[in-house]
Amino acid sequence: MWLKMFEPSGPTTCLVMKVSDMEKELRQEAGKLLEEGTVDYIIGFAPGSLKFTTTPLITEDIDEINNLVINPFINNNLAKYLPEIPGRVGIIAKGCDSRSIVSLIQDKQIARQDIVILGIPCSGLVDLKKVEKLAGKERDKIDDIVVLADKVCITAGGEKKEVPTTEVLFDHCLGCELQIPKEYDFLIQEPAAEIRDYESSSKQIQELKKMSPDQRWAFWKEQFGHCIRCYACRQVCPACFCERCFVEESQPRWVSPVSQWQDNLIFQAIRTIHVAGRCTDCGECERVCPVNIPLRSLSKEMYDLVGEMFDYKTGMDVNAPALMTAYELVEAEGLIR
Amino acid sequence: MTITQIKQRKKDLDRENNVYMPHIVLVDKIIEETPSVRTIHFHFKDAKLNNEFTFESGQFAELSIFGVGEATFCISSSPTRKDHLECGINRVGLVTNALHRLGVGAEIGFRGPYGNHFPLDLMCGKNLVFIGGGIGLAPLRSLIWNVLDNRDKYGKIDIIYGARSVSDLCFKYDLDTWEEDKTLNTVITVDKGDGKWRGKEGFVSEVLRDAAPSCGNTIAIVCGPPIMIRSTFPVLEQLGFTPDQVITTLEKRMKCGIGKCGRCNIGNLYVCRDGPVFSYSRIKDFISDEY
Amino acid sequence: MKQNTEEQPRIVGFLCKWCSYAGADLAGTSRKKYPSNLTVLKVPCSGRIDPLFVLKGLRLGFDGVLVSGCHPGDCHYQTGNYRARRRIVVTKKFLEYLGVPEQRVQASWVSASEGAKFAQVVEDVVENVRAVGPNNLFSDEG
Amino acid sequence: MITKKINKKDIRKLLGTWNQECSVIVPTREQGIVEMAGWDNKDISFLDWYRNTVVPPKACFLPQSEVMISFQKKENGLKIEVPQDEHKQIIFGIRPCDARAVAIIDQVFADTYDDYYYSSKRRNTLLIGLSCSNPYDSCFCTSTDVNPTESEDVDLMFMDIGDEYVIEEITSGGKALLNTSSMIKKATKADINKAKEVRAASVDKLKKKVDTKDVDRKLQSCFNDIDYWEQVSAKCISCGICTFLCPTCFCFDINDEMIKKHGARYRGWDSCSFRSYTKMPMENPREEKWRRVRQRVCHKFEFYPMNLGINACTGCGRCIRLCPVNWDITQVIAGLPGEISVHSGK
Repeated sequence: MWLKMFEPSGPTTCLVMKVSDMEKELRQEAGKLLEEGTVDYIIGFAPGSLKFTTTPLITEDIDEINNLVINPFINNNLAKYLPEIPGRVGIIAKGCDSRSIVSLIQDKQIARQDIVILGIPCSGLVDLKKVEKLAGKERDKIDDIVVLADKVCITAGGEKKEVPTTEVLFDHCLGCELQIPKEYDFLIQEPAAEIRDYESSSKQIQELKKMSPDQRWAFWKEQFGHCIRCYACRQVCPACFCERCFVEESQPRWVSPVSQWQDNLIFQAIRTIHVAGRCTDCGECERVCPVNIPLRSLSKEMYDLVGEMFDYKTGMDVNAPALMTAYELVEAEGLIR
Repeated sequence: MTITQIKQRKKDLDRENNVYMPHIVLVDKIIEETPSVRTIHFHFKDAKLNNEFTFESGQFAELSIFGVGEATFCISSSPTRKDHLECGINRVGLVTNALHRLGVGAEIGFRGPYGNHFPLDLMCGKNLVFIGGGIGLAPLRSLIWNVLDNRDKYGKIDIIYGARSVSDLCFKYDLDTWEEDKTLNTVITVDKGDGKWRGKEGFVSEVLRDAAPSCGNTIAIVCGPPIMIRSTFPVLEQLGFTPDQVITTLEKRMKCGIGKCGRCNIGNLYVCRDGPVFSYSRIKDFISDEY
Repeated sequence: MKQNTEEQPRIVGFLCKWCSYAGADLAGTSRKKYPSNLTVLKVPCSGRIDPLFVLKGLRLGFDGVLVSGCHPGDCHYQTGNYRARRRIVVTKKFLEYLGVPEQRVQASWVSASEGAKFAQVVEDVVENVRAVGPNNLFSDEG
Repeated sequence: MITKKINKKDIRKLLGTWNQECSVIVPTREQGIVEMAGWDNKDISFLDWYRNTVVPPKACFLPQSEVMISFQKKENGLKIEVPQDEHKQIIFGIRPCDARAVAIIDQVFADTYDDYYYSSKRRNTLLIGLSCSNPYDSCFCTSTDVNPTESEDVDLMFMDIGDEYVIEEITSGGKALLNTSSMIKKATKADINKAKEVRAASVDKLKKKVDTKDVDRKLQSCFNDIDYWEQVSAKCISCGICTFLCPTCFCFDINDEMIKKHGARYRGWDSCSFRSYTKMPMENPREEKWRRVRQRVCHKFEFYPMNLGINACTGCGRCIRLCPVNWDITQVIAGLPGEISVHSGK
């Protein structure tokens, strides 16, 4: 009930996903699960308290099911919550979320039979930072964002602007590899629009690779000077499920808890390596960073690295072993003498 | 809640003194109490400070090893015995492990004393029951010696002390002295004795119930691990003690020791600034929940 | 283990106790000469080597890091080094991407009988690391 | 009381004069992050784009990390030094919500023991407020007793009335800053009337409201309502954004570090959202997430007012705007069960 206090004005139309029909179907299915007692909780998205935002909805209350929404702002990777919620859980999953869920199952953090996956097709999510830049106005000063398959109309301060959809979607969405969940118990049957731009999806990585090692190091040094060590990147990441993170260890103290660029960089570098093979390139770490560190340029590189070296795609197959628990007799030749 | 109120409360910001700067103390002596607890005796490097330094039973200090860190310890020696200071150190973390590696003569940092102290004026003329568990004897010991050094000011004294096992009993030399002292009633218990143990067995709360000290004109002082504190309060209540008659000293994670860094609160009370000594009546509402 | 604080460049080596460490021993007992720049840390298995060790070594000012274990197939614990291999190559590649010169982090398989190989590996590592100069990665200047 | 005014065109010159005597700190944008940083002596474009900083101005007094004591291993023992920082600074452009927050933290650091590191910076700083007429949709300062165009917590208060700023002189230190300058004119009656209009309009722009009356009492009565706290904390991910970027959160951690022969004792921000915050070797009094969420809300609206007489929230809205999961403190406050519904302790 307390979600309804603020009525944010969401996007008026959205043709990329036939939203209202999908929402109806989803609510029906989720409601049934709760009602029949198949699950104890439903995890999904509800309208946020601010314009163009959504918020995770974790509920056992059937009355709240009508708050479930689907729109191009359902950013969070809800798989994050699965290990901490007891009982059987019904979870609304976009393609990338479903990969994280599968990865958690592969890592034995959750059991497949405890999870009911309600898959939804996803054509990509809107990156508000990009919209703000295009509109020249901050989020709360934008009146409307209408997302169509080929173009997006942004209305702000009486001005209307039309741009190709590729210009407002998150970078990681432009490189999406799974729009419709492969692993699901219920799927909303609706095709997703293929909106891709692989080149801009990893543009910064390509630029970094053109630099010399010294220049790259200087780049990251500068970036991690901004880091405030709020650990939002770690906390929001479904792959970071350790009970106790190495940064909290004091004996030995691997990384200083003091925020200085050296230790900030080590923290993030190790975090990225530790989630190798678990990272699904959902882009949450970069989205939540309050100081805009391009974290995806680290995680995506790692994602590509394990993809190339071990021909491994995270979260595509529940029965496959997790990357770091498996091996081939001959692989990665030439790197170790 | 207006801004004028803020200004009234705002104190002079111009004092020069840096409370975070530790004094240097030298380790005189190390006593291994149990496999994981040692007591260190120390004095200030600065002779002047040695004379001027005063504290009260129940107060604590921040000991530090430069380059390793700071940790909080209560002062376990009595203010009535001035030749040196003592702290009991349980080896559990980064700093305490480093303190366990020190030898005699080492220089460490000391800042304090901080916090409030046991209300000696309130205890004066009353019967006292000391209830301690494990390393929780350290703050009590400061008070017990303080009281024993002024024995005639107090009535009947009971000491009930327990530890997990015989080898976990701290300050055995003191326990022996107290057991021999005919003006005290000392009961020592262990959760589970070894073959040679001839004292009591069982939890402190159970032994307390059996000993059943009278609540008339009596104050009970409790210190030990949270689980012991939690189980002792109901027994004291059964024995007729009112919450005002029960005093405890609490331990929480602390960093600054002076009410600023934020983490040691129980409700609106900061253990470092408003405590560590509390009457049970003051913390009753929070204690079951967050301690 | 005597820690070497004098020779430049300084290298820290994480050696698996069953193979590489024994290999280092053999190099010693058979009087093979190799540079004394190496500070050796013994680990139970190359599978124990966390990427943290590598970065911590660099953070503490070592100019290079060597990790070494049994040859694939020879692991005392059957599969430890296979798993280590994935982790090590990922770490190596990723640090390169961050801007750590590849010479600073090196890996090798050395068995207990390869004293000569061990000496050669150390010699090569020292030479490679010397070529990229002292480790200023974590200094505030520059 | 508004007494003076200055033409907008003269602001650069005014800041320039000040910058000769002490460092002038202004809102600065780097990589899309706005924070208070040293002024480059030229650029005053922030007057056009600046709404509020991401990193609150508390960072000027309680930096994200600072050296408390530095040590150096020498042959004859340890050399210990305390960094001295007595440089004078002016923070230009602080918003009334953040200025109130500074006044709130001032109390903590002056309480009982004076905090050397905080107060040595604080006492050498003058705050110059800038009225706010473009609030975010997450701002709710009018609900926490802050007026977006007025402040008593600064030394000078500037208010935008179009081509000019009218100025309130709050402290003698602030007054002295204006004495030396010929650009400062006397405010006319018309200016003051204009200011009144702007004030009313600015207050009107704050649409987000929450009733903070009786919150402390409500919190007291639902302290043990575990269902409520579990429900509202469910989506929290326990990161440190809301606390680190809160202008009134002051919790810190102290840590030592030693690499080779050099080391230091650092102090840095800490957050009650972190599980490690209260962790002790044997147990953790706030292990569960709902306890940590409860601590944050209760500290702001119950414990702080109990101890120091004022709510420790100024409605700046940062924690709402920046939260990765849109955890909205106003909803939690508004949703508090009205009357006592106490559950048994554990």
